[in-house]
Amino acid sequence: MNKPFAITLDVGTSLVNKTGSWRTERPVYVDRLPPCNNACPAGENIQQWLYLAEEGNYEQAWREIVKHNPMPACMGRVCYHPCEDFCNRARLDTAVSIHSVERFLGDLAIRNNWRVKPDAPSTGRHVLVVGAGPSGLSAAYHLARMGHRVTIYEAGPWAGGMMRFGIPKYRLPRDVLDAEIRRITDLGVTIKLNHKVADLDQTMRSEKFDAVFLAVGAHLAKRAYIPAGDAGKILDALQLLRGVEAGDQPLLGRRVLIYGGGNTAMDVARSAKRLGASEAIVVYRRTREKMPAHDFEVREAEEEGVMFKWLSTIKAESEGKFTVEKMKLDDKGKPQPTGEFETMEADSCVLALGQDVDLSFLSRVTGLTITDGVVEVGPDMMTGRRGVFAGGDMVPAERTVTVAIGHGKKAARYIDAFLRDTTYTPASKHEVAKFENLNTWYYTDAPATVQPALDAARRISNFEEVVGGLDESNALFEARRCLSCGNCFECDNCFGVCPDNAVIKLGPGKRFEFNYDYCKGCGMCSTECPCGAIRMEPETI
Amino acid sequence: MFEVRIHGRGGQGVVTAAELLSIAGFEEGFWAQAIPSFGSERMGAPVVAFCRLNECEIRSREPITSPDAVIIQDPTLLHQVKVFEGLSPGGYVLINSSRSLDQLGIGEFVDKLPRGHAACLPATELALRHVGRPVPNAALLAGLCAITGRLKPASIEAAIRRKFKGEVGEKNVAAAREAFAMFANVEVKEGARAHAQAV
Amino acid sequence: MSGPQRVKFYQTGTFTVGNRLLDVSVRSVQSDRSRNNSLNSGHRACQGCGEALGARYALDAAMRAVNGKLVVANATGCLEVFSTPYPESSWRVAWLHSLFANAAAVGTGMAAAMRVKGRHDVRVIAQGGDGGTVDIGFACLSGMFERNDDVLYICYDNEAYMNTGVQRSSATPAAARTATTPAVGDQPGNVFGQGKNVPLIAMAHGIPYVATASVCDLRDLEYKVEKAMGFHGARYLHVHVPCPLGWGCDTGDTLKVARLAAESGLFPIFEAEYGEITGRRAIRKRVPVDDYLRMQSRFAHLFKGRGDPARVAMIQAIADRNIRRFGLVSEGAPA
Amino acid sequence: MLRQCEGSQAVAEAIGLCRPQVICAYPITPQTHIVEGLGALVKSGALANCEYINVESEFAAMSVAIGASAAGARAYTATASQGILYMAEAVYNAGGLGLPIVMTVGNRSIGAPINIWNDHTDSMALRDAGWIQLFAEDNQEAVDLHIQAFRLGEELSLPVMVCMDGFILTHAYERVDIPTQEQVDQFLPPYEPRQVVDPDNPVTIGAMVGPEAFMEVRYLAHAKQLRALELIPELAAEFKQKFGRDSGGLIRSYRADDAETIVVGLGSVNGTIKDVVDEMRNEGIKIGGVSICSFRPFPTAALSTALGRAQRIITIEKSLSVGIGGNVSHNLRMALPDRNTTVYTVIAGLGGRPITRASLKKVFRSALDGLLEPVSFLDLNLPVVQRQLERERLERRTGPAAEAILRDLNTLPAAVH
Repeated sequence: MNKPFAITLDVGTSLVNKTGSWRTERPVYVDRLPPCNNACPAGENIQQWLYLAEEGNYEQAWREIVKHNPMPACMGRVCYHPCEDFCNRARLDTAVSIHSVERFLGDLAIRNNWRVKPDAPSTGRHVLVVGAGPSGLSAAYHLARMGHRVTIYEAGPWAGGMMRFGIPKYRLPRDVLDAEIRRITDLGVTIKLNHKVADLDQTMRSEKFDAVFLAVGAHLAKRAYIPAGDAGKILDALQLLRGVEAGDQPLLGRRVLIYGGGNTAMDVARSAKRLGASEAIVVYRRTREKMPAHDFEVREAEEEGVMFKWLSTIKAESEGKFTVEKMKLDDKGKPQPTGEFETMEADSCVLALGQDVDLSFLSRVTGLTITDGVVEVGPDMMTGRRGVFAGGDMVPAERTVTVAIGHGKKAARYIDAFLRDTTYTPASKHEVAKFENLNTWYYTDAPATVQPALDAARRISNFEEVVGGLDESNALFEARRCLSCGNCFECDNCFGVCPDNAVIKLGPGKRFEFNYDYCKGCGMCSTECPCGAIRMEPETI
Repeated sequence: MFEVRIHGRGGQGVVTAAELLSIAGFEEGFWAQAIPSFGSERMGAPVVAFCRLNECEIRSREPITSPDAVIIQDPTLLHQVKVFEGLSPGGYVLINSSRSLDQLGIGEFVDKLPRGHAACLPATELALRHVGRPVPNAALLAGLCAITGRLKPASIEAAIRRKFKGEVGEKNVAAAREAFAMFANVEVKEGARAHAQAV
Repeated sequence: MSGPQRVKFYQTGTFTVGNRLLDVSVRSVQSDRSRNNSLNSGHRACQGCGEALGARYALDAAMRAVNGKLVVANATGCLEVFSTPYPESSWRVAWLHSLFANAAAVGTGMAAAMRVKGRHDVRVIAQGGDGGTVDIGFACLSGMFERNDDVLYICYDNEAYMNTGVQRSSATPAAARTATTPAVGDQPGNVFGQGKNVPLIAMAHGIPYVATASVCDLRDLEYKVEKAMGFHGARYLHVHVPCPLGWGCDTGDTLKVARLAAESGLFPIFEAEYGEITGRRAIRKRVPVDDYLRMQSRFAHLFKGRGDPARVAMIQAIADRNIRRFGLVSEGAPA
Repeated sequence: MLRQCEGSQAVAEAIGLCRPQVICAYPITPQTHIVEGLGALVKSGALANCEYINVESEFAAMSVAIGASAAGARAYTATASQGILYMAEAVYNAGGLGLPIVMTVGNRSIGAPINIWNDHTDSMALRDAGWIQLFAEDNQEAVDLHIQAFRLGEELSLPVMVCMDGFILTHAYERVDIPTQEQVDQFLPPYEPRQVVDPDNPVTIGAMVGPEAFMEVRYLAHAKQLRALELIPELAAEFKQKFGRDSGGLIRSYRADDAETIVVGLGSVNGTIKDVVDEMRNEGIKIGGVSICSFRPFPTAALSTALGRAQRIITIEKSLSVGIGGNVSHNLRMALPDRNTTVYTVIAGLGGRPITRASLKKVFRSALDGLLEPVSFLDLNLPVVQRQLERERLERRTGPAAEAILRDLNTLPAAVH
């Protein structure tokens, strides 16, 4: 058509007008560190696996977890999920129940028998791991995936460490634990049970280990001095829990005192109920608010009928009568004795005051530094002795299973570098995605799903798992509650809200690009990005 | 050229009368021109229309100021409007009235016209009887034919039928025919002061 | 509101432009890489222009709804000026601009032409700003409604004459400062008049479909465009499109300010069929009008110094009345 | 077929034969009978495949026509007087966009004071809107010009205004030959637009054009009008060949070849002028007439030839360019370069004032005698205006002039009582 001059124009011709020249600020896509990832002791990329899970890519999601953590089914149960404490969603409604999704994925993997394979060819190097607890298993797993041969020496009859001896079955069913350990051995890791390392140097020499990772944990119960008429009435928590694990029926009696305020105290109190005690009373020197045990453990214990005696210390025992001194908190929140005493009758008392590391086998290893009963390690998890690395409860750190798993991973990376004679440099961290970076308007109101729980009456009669798993729809729901803080999740908002069509959508999984030829720098994409993945930066003039 | 001026009131069909006359003229092969001179007048206001008949093309479009015939649809206009202004000395006058020219008080004026050039016709009565509504045009145009002899009754009837289809047309034709008959009865051409009486 | 699909269980529900978890057929038009881009890049609208965005939203949705068989009449105004300076056009639809006041009538003409040419597949949209719709183009608009011509008229309401430099229109809200309603004297800004609610006036014509929408709720807007294209006869869609320049807000806050207008109740979002209200978009997180007003320098005089709480209260009363009148807060929802 | 019928009815039937596809109508005296006639044709089905839109204003009428035409339909409307001013913006727009809309203007004066009768002020007010303006001399020509107008407009992609005098033509019953559908179809092919709003081949029409191209756009519109100067006579010739009669063209001369005095007019007044020319020729005066059919484009060259050796030219103008005199004479001087011809402007017939043969003859004679003022007003009641001018000289607040004049004319009491 011969179009009338200037009256009729061809469509879409304004593309020659590059309005990008108007811009004084430019949007850039950024990746910020999600607070959950930042908080995860195991260094999991939580947001990423939630992203995969919310689309139903469960296996991919699981594989994302096991890049960092070999035991999702266990961790989904026993991790105290600091990730959830930092979850930005908590400020919107409630935190994403990350652990329950992890558990769902972990269970699914067990059910479907998903396996992992080494990611690298065999290096021919051989690493000794001492201790088959979470830290040792984690290190062994990662090293194996890196192509190294790994042998774990475990002094006890079972692998699992504190996961087995410290955590009751009702929190971590043993078939789950066994399945995840089996996945590690299937990867090629050898576990030698009942194999105590007496002389590390000798063992390394004789077996030609190229490196060693020490992860013996902290299995010596701390004791408090309690003059007792009947020493048999006082036992420690590990002793009790280990006995239960071995199938013993420790004689606790009807009325049991548990002395301590940590998670172990809760585990003991709840186990005591299951072992037939009609009264389990936690005696703690401070208040509930000051108690180190996690709130959910306390809550579940209360539901099961565990009682608490706050601001009290046990001073002595005589003929089933425990002398208890009342405490008061000073200005700094520390308990101070009051000189007021009372008497509590009980059939037994379990001390849950913490554990120490059994360092005896290291006594002849030179170069180690031991401070406050734990082995000093550098940022690379290496001890003062070259080639000897350590992690878990035996090094200075918070003593949780997840921290231990993280230590294992971290140590494995440095051990790998050590073996390859290279340097491992951790990736620099992005800035943390703050709640203020988000545009929460776009998130649907969706409070967390409540995991099913056994009712209290049924719980205390056996060691069945208390907290149930999510079914698939619930797990999806939870996964989809993730705000994807700081990282593009392809919601298309930038693509949609740009008045200048200056955002290019690259297709599924490929995110977006700005077309700076047309972007006028209005900033709408940045304001309307739900997850704070776009930053406006001044144009250089 | 034969020029007719029609006086009436809005709503009485003055314009239609001129149009009918022009159609009748056209039917007989004349060049005819009907022009209303109306505007924003409403029902009841005095209005005027013109009709020219000619042997050849009519080019001029000025209003008719010196008519050859004047039709007055409403005798009440006689004393309000200069209905006879410019009427040629040999012109014709036809008034819609059941009264006589003398009774209308214009006997003296029409006496100046040639004999038989002025008449009254109770056209509204005829219309009411035949058509059922006070539309005097058909009868008046028949009367004009009768007193002027300019057009044939058949042409008027044809024009009426062109303008009004079906029953309405026929009723108007009936009114026109009776008007003719009335003039035939009183032989208006013989008397200057003819007065067509209803039979 | 029966409205767009409300999906549960998704981290962003359906508030965002895209949602990869939805079935492709129910994803928004704007999330589609092959969307029409009816208003293309390179147009000369200001940074953060709500009208440019609204027009692309609406026309892209219409293009999808009618399978590309669309012709558009456009009134004079910002939208026309910034999109078609010779020799470039930003439009990717068959588009005609005639005059300021006549878009509705031009639309009527196009619809008549399509009918008589037997092009029953081709649908017509007429569009303009608030000036070209509620003021100068109002007569043509009403005529189009009254005849029930097969045209969807879309008004992009940015509440003043922005093209000519921010003068008051009859869509300018009370107390707003414009170039012709300065913030001086006893009655600063625009008067508290009776208002001129063209959607309600449109409803009074009894036409098949009337709706309000906002650029802050894309899915609602797309749903309404699609719904409107499902009707034949006269239809009216009134879209709230903030103007950062005229309203005095940050260019990146266009949608935010639009959202606050809706969430405060100052801009009620509803739909009506044949003169009866059939749906409303419930307020999700109700905010006081202060939140909305404070974002915009056109209302700055209401907060300067000791402020003007009386006038702010009057504006709040308008919002409250809208909420009552249109039922914008559902029972039991947090107020 | 020859018919005795009203001009408006004839025009309506002619328009119908042109197969318009969209008709937009808003009533205004004296155009109403045309659009009523068309409404009946559409309603009865006699005019098939046509949308008849009853709009709410003239502005909407032209706007609907713009939309329809741009979308590829043959569009028609009609108006008059205040109506064309009310649609003025859209009239210019259609011209600027080059949309071949045909519009009948039943010429009528423009108020205030409000007046419904004929003159040419309305068309003249829009003479520069980029439309072709054709003036019909009688109802036969009005019919014929409409048929030519569609052909002309669509060929050039320009809108065409057919002007016919209100009442004098629109309401006059005359003998008119209405062509057959076959004849019209042979002359006027279906509309093939030069630009069209079509989703299958989308374009942007009506872009904003800045200083860099606006002059060129205007020049091209001008060039199209100049092209019309060739096309109008061509179409008139083809029309004569197909329909057997002279109609349209740029101008028509009447006994002007040897005329020393030539009277120039637009529209129906030419008939009256011809009668006067005949009378005066009979008296031995070398007088003739030239009727301008195409006022836009203005037929400068054709007039230059036609006005030949005339010594004096008298334009009879039905519009007043207030403050200078006549539009026609003003334009006409462009056709008379370097000549000593005297051009008299006679403003006549404003607001329906009858233009009588007697008055014309008087004014022609006065021109022949060299007594005519360069600009004069036919049959102006001089005493009345002089009295009013005197009043205004004496007194600041004389009240409304029109009322005062009516009082002088002694017609006001009749209207009051």
